[in-house]
Amino acid sequence: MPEMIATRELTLAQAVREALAEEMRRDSTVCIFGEDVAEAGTPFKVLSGLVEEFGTNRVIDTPISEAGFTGVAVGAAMTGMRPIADIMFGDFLTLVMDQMVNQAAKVHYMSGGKWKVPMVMRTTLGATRRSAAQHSQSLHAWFSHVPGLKVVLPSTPYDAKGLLKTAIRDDNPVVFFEDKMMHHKLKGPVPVEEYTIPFGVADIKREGDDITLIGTSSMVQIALGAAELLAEAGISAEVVDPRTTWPLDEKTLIDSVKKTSRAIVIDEGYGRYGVTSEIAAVIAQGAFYDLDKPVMRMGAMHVPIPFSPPLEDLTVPTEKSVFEAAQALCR
Amino acid sequence: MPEMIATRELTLAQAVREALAEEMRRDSTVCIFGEDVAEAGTPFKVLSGLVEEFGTNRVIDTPISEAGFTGVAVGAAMTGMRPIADIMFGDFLTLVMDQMVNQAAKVHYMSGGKWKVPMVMRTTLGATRRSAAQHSQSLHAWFSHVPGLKVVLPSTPYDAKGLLKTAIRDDNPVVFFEDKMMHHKLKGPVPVEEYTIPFGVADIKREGDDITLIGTSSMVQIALGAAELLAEAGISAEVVDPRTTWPLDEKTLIDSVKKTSRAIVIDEGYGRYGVTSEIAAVIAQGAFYDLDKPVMRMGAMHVPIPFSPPLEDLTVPTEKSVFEAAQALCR
Amino acid sequence: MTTAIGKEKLLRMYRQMVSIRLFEEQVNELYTRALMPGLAHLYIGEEAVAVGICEALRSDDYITSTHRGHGHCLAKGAAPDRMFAELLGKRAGYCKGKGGSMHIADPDTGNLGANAIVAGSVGIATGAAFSSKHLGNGRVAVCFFGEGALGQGVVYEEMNLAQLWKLPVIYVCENNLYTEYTHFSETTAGDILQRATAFGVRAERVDGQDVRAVYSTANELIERARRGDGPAFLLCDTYRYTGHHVGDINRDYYRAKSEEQHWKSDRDPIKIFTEHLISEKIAEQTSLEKIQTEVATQMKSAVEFAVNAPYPGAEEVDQDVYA
Amino acid sequence: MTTAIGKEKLLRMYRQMVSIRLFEEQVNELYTRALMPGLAHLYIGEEAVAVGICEALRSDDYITSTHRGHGHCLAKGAAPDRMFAELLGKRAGYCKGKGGSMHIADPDTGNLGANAIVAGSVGIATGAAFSSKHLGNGRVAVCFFGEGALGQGVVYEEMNLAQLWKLPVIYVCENNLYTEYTHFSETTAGDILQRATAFGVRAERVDGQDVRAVYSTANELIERARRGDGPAFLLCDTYRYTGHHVGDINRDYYRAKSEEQHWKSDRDPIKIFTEHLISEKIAEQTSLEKIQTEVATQMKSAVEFAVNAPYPGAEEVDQDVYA
Ligand SMILES: Cc1ncc(C[n+]2csc(CCOP(=O)(O)OP(=O)(O)O)c2C)c(N)n1
Ligand SMILES: Cc1ncc(C[n+]2csc(CCOP(=O)(O)OP(=O)(O)O)c2C)c(N)n1
Ligand SMILES: [Mg+2]
Ligand SMILES: [Mg+2]
Repeated sequence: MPEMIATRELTLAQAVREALAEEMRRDSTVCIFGEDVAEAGTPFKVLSGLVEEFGTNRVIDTPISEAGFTGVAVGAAMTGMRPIADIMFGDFLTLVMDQMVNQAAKVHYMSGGKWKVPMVMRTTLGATRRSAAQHSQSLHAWFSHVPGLKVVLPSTPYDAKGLLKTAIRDDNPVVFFEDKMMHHKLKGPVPVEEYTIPFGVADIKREGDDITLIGTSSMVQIALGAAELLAEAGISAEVVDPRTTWPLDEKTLIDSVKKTSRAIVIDEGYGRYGVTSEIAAVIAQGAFYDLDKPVMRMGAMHVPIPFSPPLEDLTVPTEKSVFEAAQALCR
Repeated sequence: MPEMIATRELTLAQAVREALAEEMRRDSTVCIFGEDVAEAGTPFKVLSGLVEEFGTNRVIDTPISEAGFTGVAVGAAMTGMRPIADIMFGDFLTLVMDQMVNQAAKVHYMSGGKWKVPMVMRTTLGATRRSAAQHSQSLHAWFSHVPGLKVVLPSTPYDAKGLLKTAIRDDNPVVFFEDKMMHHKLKGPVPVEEYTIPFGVADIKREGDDITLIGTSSMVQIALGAAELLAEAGISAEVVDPRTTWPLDEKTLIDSVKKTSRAIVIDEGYGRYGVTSEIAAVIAQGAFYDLDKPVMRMGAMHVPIPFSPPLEDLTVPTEKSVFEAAQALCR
Repeated sequence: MTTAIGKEKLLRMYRQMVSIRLFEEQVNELYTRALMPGLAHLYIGEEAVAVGICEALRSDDYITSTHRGHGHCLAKGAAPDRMFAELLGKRAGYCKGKGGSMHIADPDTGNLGANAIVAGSVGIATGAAFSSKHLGNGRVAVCFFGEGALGQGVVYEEMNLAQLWKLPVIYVCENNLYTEYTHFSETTAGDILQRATAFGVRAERVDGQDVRAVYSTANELIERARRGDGPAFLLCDTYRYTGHHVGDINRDYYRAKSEEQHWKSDRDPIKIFTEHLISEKIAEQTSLEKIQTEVATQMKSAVEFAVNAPYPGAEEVDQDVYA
Repeated sequence: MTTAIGKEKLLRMYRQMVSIRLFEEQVNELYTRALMPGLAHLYIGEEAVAVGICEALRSDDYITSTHRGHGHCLAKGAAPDRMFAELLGKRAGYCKGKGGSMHIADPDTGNLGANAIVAGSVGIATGAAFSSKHLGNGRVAVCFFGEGALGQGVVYEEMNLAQLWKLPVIYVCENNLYTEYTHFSETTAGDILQRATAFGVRAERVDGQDVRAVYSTANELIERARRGDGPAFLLCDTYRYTGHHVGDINRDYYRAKSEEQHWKSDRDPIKIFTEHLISEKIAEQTSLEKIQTEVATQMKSAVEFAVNAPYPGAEEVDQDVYA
């Protein structure tokens, strides 16, 4: 974030809401579809207040029809609107894959560039909420795999606001994942002035020399925590946040690892065939001659997320587990 | 394949049909749900003849309701049947993600191991059929990402038969991908005697010393073709086929690369955040100290599959492109 | 129309309804005392639906349930102690603590599982009915869901399949007027019963606060299905007294206190049933109170069992992923 | 009920129906001569549906189409030469060759795109109607689909939304009796019209072989939607004369030759319309023949154009992925 700018501390939820409100004021074609998005402001209370300002014609409560209202969003996007489809829990993305992957992602290409689909899908990821296997998944890898979509994973209130505004203005379908545990727990400075953040530009959240910790979404916070612990242990960790998995800023990731020669990729999706795989493969190739140790990957354990708290806590990377892994790698 | 056994040449489709027929004879709880699976024997004519032997109570034409009949398969599997759900084009998997991922994959774990879901989803992958963007995708990476599922990618008639029989007998949900271009074009020896092939055991399809070509599904055939060309150019390529992406036989893959010190991973799914990412990451880690060159990945180009033949042909790896990549890597 | 129900059965129904009510009150208590991880969706006010229907089922018949599933599971025969243990994530729970409130499952009572995906179990129930028909074991599958599930297209896919194949499945729609925080009239166009009859599925509507009415209608539809005459849809008018989940305390913005009060005073299923039992001289007030006391004691010790039960061990986290 | 239609309009309808017929015959020819990559699904026999409906639309109204989409696209105003070019994967095609037969799309004629996913465009059409209402531009969206699409749950989700929000969208169900190789009675329980009325959606059924009847009913429903009175469902009884796709030659196992013959001889939409035009003295045989000849010439040169047109260049393969 640039220095010398007036800022306030906002939660992630407040930053998201502010981005939405600003864009809705700026552009009357922006509207929101979702379950309990209006008076309830979503179960996560992220949208509270929007319906009061913009009315029920633009903040639109839907039936429990994820495929249905996503389809409407796709069609509306093609015909002059900039809709935002709100998928409460990322786990329900299973219901919109056809609309997003066979339709939204392909319309522009299949039509030879004639139709565009400027829509945003806002949804959540992340475990440790004691919500069990069907309300805890982080399925962003699926979308990152699909050409035609862009995928955004903000890790701070600042990034969330700037990236969401970019997403709304983008002429392509964008899937925007918010960690539901960060909504109200994570606070950070957000400028008073308007700003946007371009896609495909990784952000170095902390500089360091000995090891690169690449994190996404809430795992950036985990990485930053681990970096603190590492600093105490005399290890200087660089924390890099790609911010968008597609487009992916390979260069910044590779350059960091070229400098540090060690890397851990941390993402809350499943490790297997997921985001850590891609980023690890990109680095292993791009920094091949500079790596001192194999790139390490830390994702969710390859199990459905258990309900029982002591079990659930074992399934996701923690500051401690990242710290220990990094320490071992730097030995 | 073991030597000294009586074999015949079968197409992939015939091998699949034989596996189904044998298992349906053996076990009366095996049944098939799908669109036009009965009298039509599917549009790919893979199931021709089965309804005549097993009747319409076991080879069951459904409405065009992929989510609906997959849901039925999940419930039937929990309660005493061993259903096979037939999803005509792999692209329609977008419609069954909830049934497969939120239900089938998680039932066993969520119930503390009490309910089981012994079902198979048979579907297709692969491009170059001039079927355009919504009928050409290879979406197996999505399923490989999800704990609770197993994912099978046969590359020969022999493997298809043995792996499908294993899939049907497995007590877990298994997703079985057949390359639709191999159904009738690919022939190979299949033993007369019954056999099964265990999951998680990679097969070395051709031995070699200079480079490892890891292929899946039809890309194994591409790799074998490339290996021929390489042999002519004096390069000895080993071709390894993991056969199942989950469970994944990491050891065989890594051991091969440790021997050859170079590797290309070839898969017809999108390269990004897909199967090539995972396998490349596994090898880059497991054979870190033995690799002479970065692991190379070749997947479908990151574009929706175009209809126009000259464009479509550019999007998938070919014998020639693999040959050239391998040659460059061995330079 | 109400068929005659024997006294023992009636008292059993009463006990079951009281069990569900008191179970849920304990759940709320556990939440309030911060002893329960996560959230839970209480079934208070809707007891007559689960009990009326499950009492019409055989023990080997199947049910599938929802996020608001405690009532269904108990009505189908689940034991409160193992239920509470599951809600607390303990090893002794029905799912070894891995499922939690929204995933109680139990082969012994034919419970195919509660489901946290709205309409997520409609396919499973239909599939169980398919097995039943194919294997000829005469079982019926009941699929419980809220009226919110009518927004999910898969419901219609399954009704079409069930009717085409004449499967013994009963789709029970509990219309408690709200999804999470939205009245059903804002999300439901047309007529609910017609959404079933359009697929040729036999559809009935019943007062979900009258356990005898629910039982009679369910009985008829279940026996019809068992005979091979195909699926049915049963719409039950009911109401949840409390929030969408235990944390949903301030509900003024989506429904009036007076509406809640009306249902509690005038439409309470336990009150209505109690009045019937007494006025028809099937039971006396004291014997009903005795049942209440017994159930209360049972619930207390069940909670105690669960609170004191151990968590699963760390080594269990990656067990049960594959069979 | 049929409203009076002017002569010019009637002749235009005739020309459009003939255009579709001859277009499709050329497609079959291209396939047979191995000049067309992949397959195509012919609309022959169903011409009256697309023409009757699209003639009732404004040029800025929207349509979405299906795998069997050539007829819809032509009826909405697409030019045959660029259609053929698309079918052959040529640069001059509507989608630069990237879409092919199943993905013709064209903003200039309000064509939001054909779709190779059964029911894949139901959401898109509903969304276009949403825009229309929100932006107040008075456009109506027509969503074409086959009766097979009734198997997809999303159709019901969209009808519910459209009715709740009173969107100007018309769902046109072309019941040509078969999905791929299965008769609709084996896949469709209950009553088709009721599947719409259950959601409060106004539903009508019309003889899909009678272009005037289709036009009149469509006109009424479209104007109703434009007025803001909400969505409608129009069931058109029709028949595809040829195979599911051009390669589906031997059809005996799923339908009788006599059935095909019946439709071709007694129910052909062009014949029926021709008889009307002549008997009502709107046109003479010769003037209709002249139209046929003109169209035939047009189609020939359109094919020629397409056959001779260049393929896209290799550098185009990764263009148009992102806007
Ligand atoms: C597919 C899906 N979408 C959304 C949700 C979030 N959600 C949980 S319960 C609920 C409301 C359900 O309403 P209803 O079906 O009427 O059941 P009730 O809670 O009233 O018993 C919603 C929207 C979900 N669990 N699954
Ligand atoms: C979701 C989906 N499932 C299956 C298919 C394969 N498929 C293509 S056309 C077709 C039959 C469609 O029948 P109908 O909707 O009646 O249209 P018609 O071909 O008769 O015009 C099927 C099953 C598909 N394209 N999409
Ligand atoms: Mg409800
Ligand atoms: Mg049809």
